[in-house]
Amino acid sequence: MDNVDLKLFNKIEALNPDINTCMACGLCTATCTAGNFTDMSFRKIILMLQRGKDKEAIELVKKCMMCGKCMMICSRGINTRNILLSITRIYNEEQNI
Amino acid sequence: MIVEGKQKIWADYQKDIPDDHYFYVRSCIRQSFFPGSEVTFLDITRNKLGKDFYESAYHTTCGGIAYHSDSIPQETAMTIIARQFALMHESGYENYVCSCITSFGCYTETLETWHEFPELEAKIRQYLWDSCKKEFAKPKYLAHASDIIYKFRHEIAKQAKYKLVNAKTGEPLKVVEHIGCHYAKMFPSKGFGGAEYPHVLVGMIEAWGGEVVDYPERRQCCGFGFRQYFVQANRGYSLSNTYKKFESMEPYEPDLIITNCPGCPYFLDRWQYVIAEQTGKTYGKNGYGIPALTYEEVAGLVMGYNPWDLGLQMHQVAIEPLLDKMGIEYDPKAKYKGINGKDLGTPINPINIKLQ
Amino acid sequence: MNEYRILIIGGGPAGMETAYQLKNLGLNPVIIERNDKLGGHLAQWDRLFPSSDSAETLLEKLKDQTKDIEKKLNAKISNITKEGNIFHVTLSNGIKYDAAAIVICTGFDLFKAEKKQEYGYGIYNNVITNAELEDYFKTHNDKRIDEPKRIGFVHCVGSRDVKVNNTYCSKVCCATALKQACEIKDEFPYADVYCFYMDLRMFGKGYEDLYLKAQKDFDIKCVRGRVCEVSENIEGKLVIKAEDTLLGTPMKMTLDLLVLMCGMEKSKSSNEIQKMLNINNNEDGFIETRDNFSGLNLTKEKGVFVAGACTSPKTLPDTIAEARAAAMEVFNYLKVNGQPSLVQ
Amino acid sequence: MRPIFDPFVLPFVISMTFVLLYCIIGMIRIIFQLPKEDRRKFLRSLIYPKSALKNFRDLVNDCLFHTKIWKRKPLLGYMHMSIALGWFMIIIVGHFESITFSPLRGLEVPFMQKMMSNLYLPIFFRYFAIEELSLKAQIFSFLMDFFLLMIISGIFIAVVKKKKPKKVGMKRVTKFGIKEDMVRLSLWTIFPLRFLAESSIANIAGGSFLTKYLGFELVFGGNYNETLSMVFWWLYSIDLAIFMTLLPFSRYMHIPAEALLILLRNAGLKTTEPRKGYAVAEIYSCPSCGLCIDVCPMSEVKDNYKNTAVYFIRNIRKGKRRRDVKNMTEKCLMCGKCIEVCPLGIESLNIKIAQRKKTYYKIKSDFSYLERLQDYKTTRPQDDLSAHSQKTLYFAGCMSHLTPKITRSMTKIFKLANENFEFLDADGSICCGRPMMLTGKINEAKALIAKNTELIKKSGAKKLVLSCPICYKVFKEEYQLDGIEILHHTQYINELIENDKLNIDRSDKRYAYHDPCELGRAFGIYDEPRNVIDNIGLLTQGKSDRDMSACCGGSIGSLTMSMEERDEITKNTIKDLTLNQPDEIVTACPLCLKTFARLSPIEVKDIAEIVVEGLEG
Repeated sequence: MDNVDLKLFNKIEALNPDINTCMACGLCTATCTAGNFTDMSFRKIILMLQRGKDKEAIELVKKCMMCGKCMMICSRGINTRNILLSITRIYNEEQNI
Repeated sequence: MIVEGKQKIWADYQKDIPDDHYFYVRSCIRQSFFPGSEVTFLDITRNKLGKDFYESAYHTTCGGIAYHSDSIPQETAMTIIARQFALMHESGYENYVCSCITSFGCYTETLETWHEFPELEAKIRQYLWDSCKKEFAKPKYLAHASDIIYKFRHEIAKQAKYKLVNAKTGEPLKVVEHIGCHYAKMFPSKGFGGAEYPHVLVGMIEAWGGEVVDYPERRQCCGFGFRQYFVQANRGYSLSNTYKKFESMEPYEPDLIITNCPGCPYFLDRWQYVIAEQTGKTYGKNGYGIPALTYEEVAGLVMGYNPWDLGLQMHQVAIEPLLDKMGIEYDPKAKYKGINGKDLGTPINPINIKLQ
Repeated sequence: MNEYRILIIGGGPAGMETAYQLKNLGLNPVIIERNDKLGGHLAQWDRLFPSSDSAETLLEKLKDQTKDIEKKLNAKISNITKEGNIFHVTLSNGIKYDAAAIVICTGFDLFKAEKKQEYGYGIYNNVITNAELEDYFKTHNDKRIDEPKRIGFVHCVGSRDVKVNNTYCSKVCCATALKQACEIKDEFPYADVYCFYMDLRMFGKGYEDLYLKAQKDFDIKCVRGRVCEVSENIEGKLVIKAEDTLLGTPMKMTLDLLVLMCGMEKSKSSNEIQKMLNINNNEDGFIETRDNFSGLNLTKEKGVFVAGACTSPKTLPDTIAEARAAAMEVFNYLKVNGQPSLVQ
Repeated sequence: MRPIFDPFVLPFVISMTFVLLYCIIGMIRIIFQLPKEDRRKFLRSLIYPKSALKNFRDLVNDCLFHTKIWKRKPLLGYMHMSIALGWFMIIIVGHFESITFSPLRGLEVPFMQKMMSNLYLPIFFRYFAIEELSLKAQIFSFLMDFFLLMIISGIFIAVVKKKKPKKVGMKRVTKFGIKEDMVRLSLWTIFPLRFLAESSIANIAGGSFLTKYLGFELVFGGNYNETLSMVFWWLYSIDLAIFMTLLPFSRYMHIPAEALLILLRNAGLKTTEPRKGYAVAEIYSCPSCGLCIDVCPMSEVKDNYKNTAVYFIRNIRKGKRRRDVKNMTEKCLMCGKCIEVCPLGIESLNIKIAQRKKTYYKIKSDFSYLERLQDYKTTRPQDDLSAHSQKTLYFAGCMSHLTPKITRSMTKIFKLANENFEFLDADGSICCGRPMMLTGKINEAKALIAKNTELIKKSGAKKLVLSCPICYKVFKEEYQLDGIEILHHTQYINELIENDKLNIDRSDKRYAYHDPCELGRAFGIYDEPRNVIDNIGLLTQGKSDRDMSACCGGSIGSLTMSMEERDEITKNTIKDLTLNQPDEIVTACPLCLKTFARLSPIEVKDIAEIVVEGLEG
């Protein structure tokens, strides 16, 4: 974890401070529409970004259909959809090797 | 680092072992890895310390490698071990010492299992009788060869010609100690100093003037885990283990690595060559590696044995920088001479790591 | 006239509260405390979870409730013999009591962190325990804590761990950890604070809000994974290893300060007393109660009662509630088969 | 003989030419910014008689009589009509008057002079004209005075509105800068000055009841003072000049802009670019009247005023503060109430969607995993396609899976009405694409829509029932499902009741119905749900419903709204709905259901549920 660069994650955190209140209960992943067809998991995306595994997280983010079910069900009231949107805006596919 | 904290732990894990009359059992691969070690051990204990270390020609090894690689069931290994005990019993000894760490692990495990399940011991007793008509008796004391050297480290220090000290600057050498996992990790109470900070090699280093290096990956495996190395697919895993250790000890710039197990010195030594070839990186100064020796070789060096008799030329990593540091005279040309002086041919230097 | 008394062994919150309630019930308890002052562990704490109220005020409240109750400080029990319903007790300073009932409130000891060798308590400089951190909050002089940039809290040290023979959960360390995490983040706002947990057991009133507040306002990062070992790198910083089990990947991290949340063990001080009264421990090593539901304050031995953390790990509210229950049990016991004269 | 030119007209003439040029260039620029086929459509709409007639009717209705404002706030309606219509008539009548009694009659006048006079003569006619006693002249001056009076009365109400908006029925009014105040002041003073100017010369130029008798006799005490009159004429011209020059940069730009907007809208154009073409016309037509502030559900939270539509359009128009525009675009709930209430019908939502489309998303979605999906695992065994065709398809959509009460009630309704139906996405579906469109990722949404269309077409059904208005909107607008009738489940149940396939026994339960934004405002489906509820129990009236129904607060339209703000909106909407003590709140959208259920003191049910309760008794 020492040489993990969280610069981009801190930007996401600034835009949506409630990302920190995620307690990884997995409701969002369970109800995910895309999760029905793929291994999409929003819970994992947050964790991967916190641990610097941006590439794998982006792979998952690309599968999201933005349907908002995760936001409807999140037990901590996190604005999941806007976090996903911010990720697609702030993170970059090629840039991080 | 609070040293008193460690001493308190070491105090909890002292074991008393007798100081004489041992039945010595060799390792199955140590002669081929570093032939000088076991010979030096017997020479030191018998001639230098005048102890009675009997070695029976009929003894085999513990079968641990096969047991740990799942090629033989535990009962077979136990029967082999029972036969060893029978040989000890027949030659009239009660104290049993083995030279290999894994064997020490197997013997301890067998004795502990028998202790918990006496009916298993009776079964093995039956197996032994059926197979080779021998009766065995459990050893009164079980020790590892490094325990012996540890116990007599001060006598060795007294007879020592050299110290683990840099002859020119007088500073103690920075020595990394690596304990074989089967020594105390399985049965902490069976090793000097417990599992976390075993004292058996630390004791030697401090007795002979060196300074112990305590790096983060101190307890990481050396890479010779049976399932890592013997299974072809996992070999890369074995190399990455060793690499992780060296990366972690690098900032401390150690001069020497002392080990007490057959596999550890071999892998810490050989893999340095592979790491140098793959990454072009050596951990010693100007192209040399960090010599990885067994405790018997270090004891021999300290007591003034000729390095080539100790078989130090068998090591991948050149020993010359260490010898110069300790101020030991040696004849560089005699490095690759046979006993009768015949030239065995000098191997060429690998690209990234020097042999001489 | 040798008036029969009720002996309260242990002057911590449990002992004080039981004595106070017995006093209210018109009985005449006496508190035996082996240290030189009352309060037990509570005296060491600075603030209490979940809302960081000051421990001092609670301690003072409990203390001054017992101001006119007979107390014997620096006193240990040297001998107890039972004769019919009466216990003849002699203290280490020679004083003798005839007690109609004994209430054991010996409380708990914190798990000795050095027993968990792999965490390197007592071996590495910057590894401290929750008690030491609490003491730091009180006194602010602990040279090991100076401007740490990265702080780690290890939960369940000495609890839920068969390798140290404590398989039970100590109940209070999760809430304490988050409380202390918020307090230390308050102290060093630029530090990153990590909590390494298995399950965050925030079960009590206001605990979940503490958890949410810790995440939201104090940016405490909770990692689900138990720290397996700690070592020291060349600069003296701590390198910890753990697996982020939610992600299934191992992780290594350098910390400036590591706080071990030590769990509770039954206080050793009650062992000889238990021998004298032949009361044994349950498999968790705490004093065995008559049953797990209604007999939590009773033991097998008639006339011997228990209260507080000596029977199982307890939070302060539990302890106080149980102390009151114990007082009631003693009162009923004395009314039924104790000395009627004792009870007005 | 009265002079035919006087320098005081110059300020007016210059500013008038400037304004006319500005507007014409602006119009041309907008038309050129339109995409090609839109432009052709627009030009054609001007020539076609039917659309030309509609244009004329709308122009008169909206620009002059302001019928839309009358509908909402009558007093405000009169104010606008009086000023707009009055001013328009004054110009028209003024022109006729100046043509019939033109002082230039019979004079040789250079062409330039003639042209310029056409500009200033009708405005300053009284200065150049001599009183004519013929009946025609009298009628003209009477009309001029009458319209002048009408405008002044409108201005009077405008002043009252400014001081005490409550009286005029406006809770909150937009805040303005000094520039706007200056322009407003100049507008207010134009016609009083004209009155003074015309009255001061009434004895020579004549006038009617207002200027001649009231103005000249009373105000000027019957004596004519040359210099004083000149002063007023100068003031009148300068004031007009100020107003005209500042007009394009003030909110009064909406006067000319609205006309263009109506023409564009009648040609059926829509916003495609946030800052070009149709959107520019809309932006300039916004009079910043502030009607949209009151209705916007966001303004439940005090500091959200600044995010309402009027400020959004003002920020775009100013071109500065891109960051604020972006934040506003993302915060808006997309409920459409501001469009409903806007007297000019400015569709700020489309501008916001166009703005969202502009956001640069570095990571593109990849739905390649959808290729593998051949069909939805329908509940019924796969029978041949022909039997399929009579089937009614029920597509629940993502969110309905979180409200199983709806899907279960719907299946019961289908069964009880023994319809030949199929629950298409019983086992999870692809998202309908609407939420994706709301984020501005149009192509990704198209990918989802394409796949869904393929799957639905494959089932060969004739009728598709949706239980979620969000899906309904995208199915209706974006999907090409020709031959398949798309119905929201409220419409479908209503149909079933009408051809009495469901016999529900009424109870005396009181229900409050909440119109989902995307169902009511978007498609005008107000009556079917109410008709269904009438068959089940008593329908109580909410504080604001039908096209003014408040958003439930849970809308996925808003990207960045926080939980707390949404709660405020939800609580307020619940308060509105439970005005007349209903027993239960009825919704027709899974998202509204879940949002209300969290905070509502009384039961919240979907319309399908109460139908089932009615059926099973």
